[in-house]
Amino acid sequence: MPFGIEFDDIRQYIAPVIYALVIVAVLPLMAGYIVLLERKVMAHMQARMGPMRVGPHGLLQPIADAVKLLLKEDITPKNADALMFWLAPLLSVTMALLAYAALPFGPAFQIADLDVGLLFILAISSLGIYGIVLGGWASNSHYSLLGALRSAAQLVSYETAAGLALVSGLLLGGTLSMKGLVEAQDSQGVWFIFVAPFSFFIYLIASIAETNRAPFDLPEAESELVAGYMTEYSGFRWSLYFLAEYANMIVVSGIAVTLFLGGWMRPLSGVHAHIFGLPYELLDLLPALIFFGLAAWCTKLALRQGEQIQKMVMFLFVGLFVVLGAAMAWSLTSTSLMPGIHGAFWFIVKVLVYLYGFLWFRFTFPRYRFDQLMKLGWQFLIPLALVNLVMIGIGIVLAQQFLWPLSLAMIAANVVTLIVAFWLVRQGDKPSIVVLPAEDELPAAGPGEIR
Amino acid sequence: MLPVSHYIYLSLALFIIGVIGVLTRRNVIIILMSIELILNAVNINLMAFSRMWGSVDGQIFAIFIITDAAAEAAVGLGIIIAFFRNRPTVLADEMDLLKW
Amino acid sequence: MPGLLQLTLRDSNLIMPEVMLSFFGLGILMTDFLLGPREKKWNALTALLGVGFSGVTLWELRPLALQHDQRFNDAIVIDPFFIFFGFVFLAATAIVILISVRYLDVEDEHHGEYYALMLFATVGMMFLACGNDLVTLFIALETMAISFYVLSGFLRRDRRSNEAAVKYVLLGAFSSGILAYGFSLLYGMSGSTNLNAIAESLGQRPPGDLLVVIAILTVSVGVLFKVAAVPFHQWAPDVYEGAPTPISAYVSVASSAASFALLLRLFLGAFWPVRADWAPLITAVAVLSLTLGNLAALKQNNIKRMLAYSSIGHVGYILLGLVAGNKLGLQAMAFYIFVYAFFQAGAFAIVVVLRKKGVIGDEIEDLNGLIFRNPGAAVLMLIFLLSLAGIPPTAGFIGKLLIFWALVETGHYTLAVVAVLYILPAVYYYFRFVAAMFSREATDQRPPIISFGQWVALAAIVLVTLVAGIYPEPFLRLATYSILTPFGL
Amino acid sequence: MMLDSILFYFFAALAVGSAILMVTRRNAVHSAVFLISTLLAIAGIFLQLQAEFLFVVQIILYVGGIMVLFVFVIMLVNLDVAVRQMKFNRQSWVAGLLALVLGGLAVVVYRSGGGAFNLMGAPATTMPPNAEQVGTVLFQKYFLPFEIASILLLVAMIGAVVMAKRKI
Repeated sequence: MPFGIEFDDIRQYIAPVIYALVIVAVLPLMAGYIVLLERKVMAHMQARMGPMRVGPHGLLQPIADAVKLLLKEDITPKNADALMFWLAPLLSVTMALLAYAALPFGPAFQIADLDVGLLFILAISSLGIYGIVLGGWASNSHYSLLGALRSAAQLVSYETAAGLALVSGLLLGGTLSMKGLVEAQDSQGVWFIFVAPFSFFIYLIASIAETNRAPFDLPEAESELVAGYMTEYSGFRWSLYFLAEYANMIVVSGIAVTLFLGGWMRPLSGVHAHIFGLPYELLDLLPALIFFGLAAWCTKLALRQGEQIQKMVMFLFVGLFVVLGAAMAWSLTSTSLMPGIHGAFWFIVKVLVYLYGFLWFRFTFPRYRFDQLMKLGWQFLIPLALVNLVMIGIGIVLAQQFLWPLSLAMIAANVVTLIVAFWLVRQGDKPSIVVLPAEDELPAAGPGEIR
Repeated sequence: MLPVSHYIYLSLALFIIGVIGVLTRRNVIIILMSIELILNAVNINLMAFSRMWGSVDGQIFAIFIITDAAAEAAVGLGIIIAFFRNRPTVLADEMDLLKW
Repeated sequence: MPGLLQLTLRDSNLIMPEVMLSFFGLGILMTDFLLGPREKKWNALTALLGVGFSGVTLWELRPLALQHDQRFNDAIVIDPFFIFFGFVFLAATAIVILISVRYLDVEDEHHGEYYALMLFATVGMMFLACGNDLVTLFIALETMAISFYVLSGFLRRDRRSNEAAVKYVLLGAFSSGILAYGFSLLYGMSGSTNLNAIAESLGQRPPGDLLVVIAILTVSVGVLFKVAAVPFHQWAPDVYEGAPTPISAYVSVASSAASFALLLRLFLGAFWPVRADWAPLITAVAVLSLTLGNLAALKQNNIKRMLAYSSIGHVGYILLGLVAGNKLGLQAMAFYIFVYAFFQAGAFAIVVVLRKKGVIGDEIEDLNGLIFRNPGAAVLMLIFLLSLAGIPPTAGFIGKLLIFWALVETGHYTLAVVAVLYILPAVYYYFRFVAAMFSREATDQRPPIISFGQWVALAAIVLVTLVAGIYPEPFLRLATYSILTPFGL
Repeated sequence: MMLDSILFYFFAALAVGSAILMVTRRNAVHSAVFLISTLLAIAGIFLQLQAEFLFVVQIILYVGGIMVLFVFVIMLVNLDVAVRQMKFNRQSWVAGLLALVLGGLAVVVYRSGGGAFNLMGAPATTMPPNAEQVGTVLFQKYFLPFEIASILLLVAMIGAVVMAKRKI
């Protein structure tokens, strides 16, 4: 039957399409609000207020920014390679979005549960580099190209460390499917961060580097390279890069959450507390309470707004939170819907926590120098990841073949890794020598003069 | 599944394009890329045969070929960089210190 | 299927020679940075030790070899063929290590990586000789080839070396690609990567099956590229000339011996049932190699380049043994490959000796008056050139003689006559160099110095060259044992 | 079934088209981009052949690894000069013609096969999910080549460092 459609097909084909549409629709909004969050966090860390004008506490700032970006003039430099200049941001954002295909937001909310899900995400996100490299090259500018080369080197280096860290998670889970990994953590009753803390740690650092975030934002270091590979971009294409960057942040957070932080599982999922004779677990009430609390807060803010339109928008938010809270509360009564909706909630909360870590790092650490970055990657993270991987392998063999308790085996394994980590840090303490590239090693600028 | 012959023709086409690339281009980096194309043609063959025989042997052979391609690319590009340092050209027929 | 651990423990002694080489290779890499710039020659000692241990473990494998032991799921086969070629590779490696030490000192490029890469290349060659599986063969071939790409470009500041490496890597990778294409077709026809299974399924195909022809054609192109047979020889002269001289020796001796091991494994093992399909191809290639190699060598003034072209001619002779295809022919092939490894290395060793500060030592003028400057070197060079030209009482003569006999025995009279005739140009171009050594005034009075290591290597080489030339009997028996028994011919 | 062939023809056309463009582009970066497109199309073919693991390996290793290296080196190596020069060498048409003739010959051979080829035979209908199977076979049957490959990669690593580093 070539084109005959049956009910199962609808579940099979239509649901993923709807998920995909939802993701594509929501993602820019989410990116915008993460930016707002970033600015707010930065402001508060620096003891100032951040965006306050557009909407209460700047809540509508992202929308204003988006409008501004879309209305900006889109400039293509004269000597740029037109095709690549056009293709690069597109590539970036496409690859960032593609990776969502295998990300499990909840037990039921996943576009495709691929057999090789994790590898697929890794593969797709490794393609994102072309957006940066080609964009930097096509701009035909020294700053852009330097940013692109840095980025290529950085991404390739840190991909290795990240991959090695993820492999230890795979060893523990015994599957490549993203869904299977969460289920493995469910059945083993422990998040893998507690079993393999070093893997999580390594992945955390490597994922920051892979998304070109501070303190590893050398490809776009504004004080050195203007804006790196994005120097020549403006308007809509620039916003595509921007979107890709934030989409990628969410992807790496999603991977980390799935692999190390129990995915969609509720924290303390082993604790079953029922008080007041309620048929629901106490901790499952939490999401609904959070949303109702947010709604109350927004109401308070809304009443204080002077402008009529701002008031309306704030009430919109109140309505949104009430609806979400009601959904959370209502889903408690349905055993079939509860895991899905609550799973998605917890997943997103965990992603936000991870992202908060990103923001925190950005405003806490100074930017690395390029050779320091490479040294950290090659001489600290990769050796540590290798040792960690071997130790976790040994731990698993001890647990499975020699029937040690898993906790004991893993503690032993991690202690060894810790010792190695200290040793590596001591090795790295020696002063480093900066070798500047010789004159003739500086790369040529982009596609050249002639077109 | 489609007949294996489809895949063999596809692979042959890529193989021939790769060979033409190796034989006609002057830029050594593009020659190396054409060689990658040849290896990919081989991989398509292996994958189709693997499917045909219902065993994964061919896929494993393909993994080894990809490994080899990686090694060759790394060494080949390293050698090209070493060459480029001493003499800034990447054109095959300007490498004339030794007669071809 | 047994578990991984049991598999490894049970079979690991079979790959001991290779394990030893890898182990010492890694050891060199790890100890290299402890050594100061003046102490780098100790790396050579480590490498020699590795070769020695590998040789001992290889010798230990003899009892297993008679049982045709196939392990690692038939990925390798331990047979006399492997033992024979293993020793050829080890001998070549040892000789090249011995002649390299002083050369690298002169070039000021003494690094541990050089020796480590040589050992890893030898690992590749060893697996090439014992591989019984397309995957093993391919990956082993590439291990060897990639080591050679790097080694031939090892003098990074020398533009000729750079150029040689670029050409080698491009053509080598190209040929590997073609070879892999052939391998994929073989897999497609038999559904297995094992050579025995391939031989079986090739035998079941109708004679003259075009698919078999294509597979064999592509595989042959790949392999003939590696042995530098015409018309796939273009890389050889350039690489031989540009590479560091010890590496030229290594490529021309060990790499071509290993490629011949691969060729024999494939043609005597997998392709033997469809002999009729490839015999004309090999004949044509052999005759072309003889012709082009010997004629192009006539006007070369560079010794390394001359040796490259003449080695193409020698490849032609060796292939003629396969053309004859009878017992004597194969025996002659094995004998030729064995002794050729020695005297070809010897000729290169003398070129290495001529290298000193400011003189590469590979032009014909550099040989001028060698007899007055260093009589020992001159006499040794004379012996090697005689052997290369095929003049008694040297090993080269016996090798050529056996080939002619085999051709006559199988009724290839024309080929035999052609092969004999090509000795004439060979004698001419080799004697141009002999004449330079013995009858010309020395242009450069400084006598070349032969280091102790080089003396050891030269002594071993000249011993084999002369003994095999005067009393070839044991070598012939070795050849029978190693080539004929494994393939049941 | 129909979807299957649509996918195949789409990817095949993409692969061949990009391959041709790759060989004919003057600019090496463009060539690289078209090669990447070919590689992705080939990955698609792998997926269509139900070799999920190889699909992912192809993307991670080839596109995400090897080609990044190529692009990196192309950018490092000054190509301004090359862009202005002839892109094909002088005897190119001879070589190209030769290759085409050989290719045509091969097509004829493949076509004329008929009974002689059992390659046209009906293939297995489905492959089992294959990441685990590939792993098992790789570490059992092809354990030795796997080990040799580690030496190969070590050699490549040493080689790349020796060649590309200014001072060792």
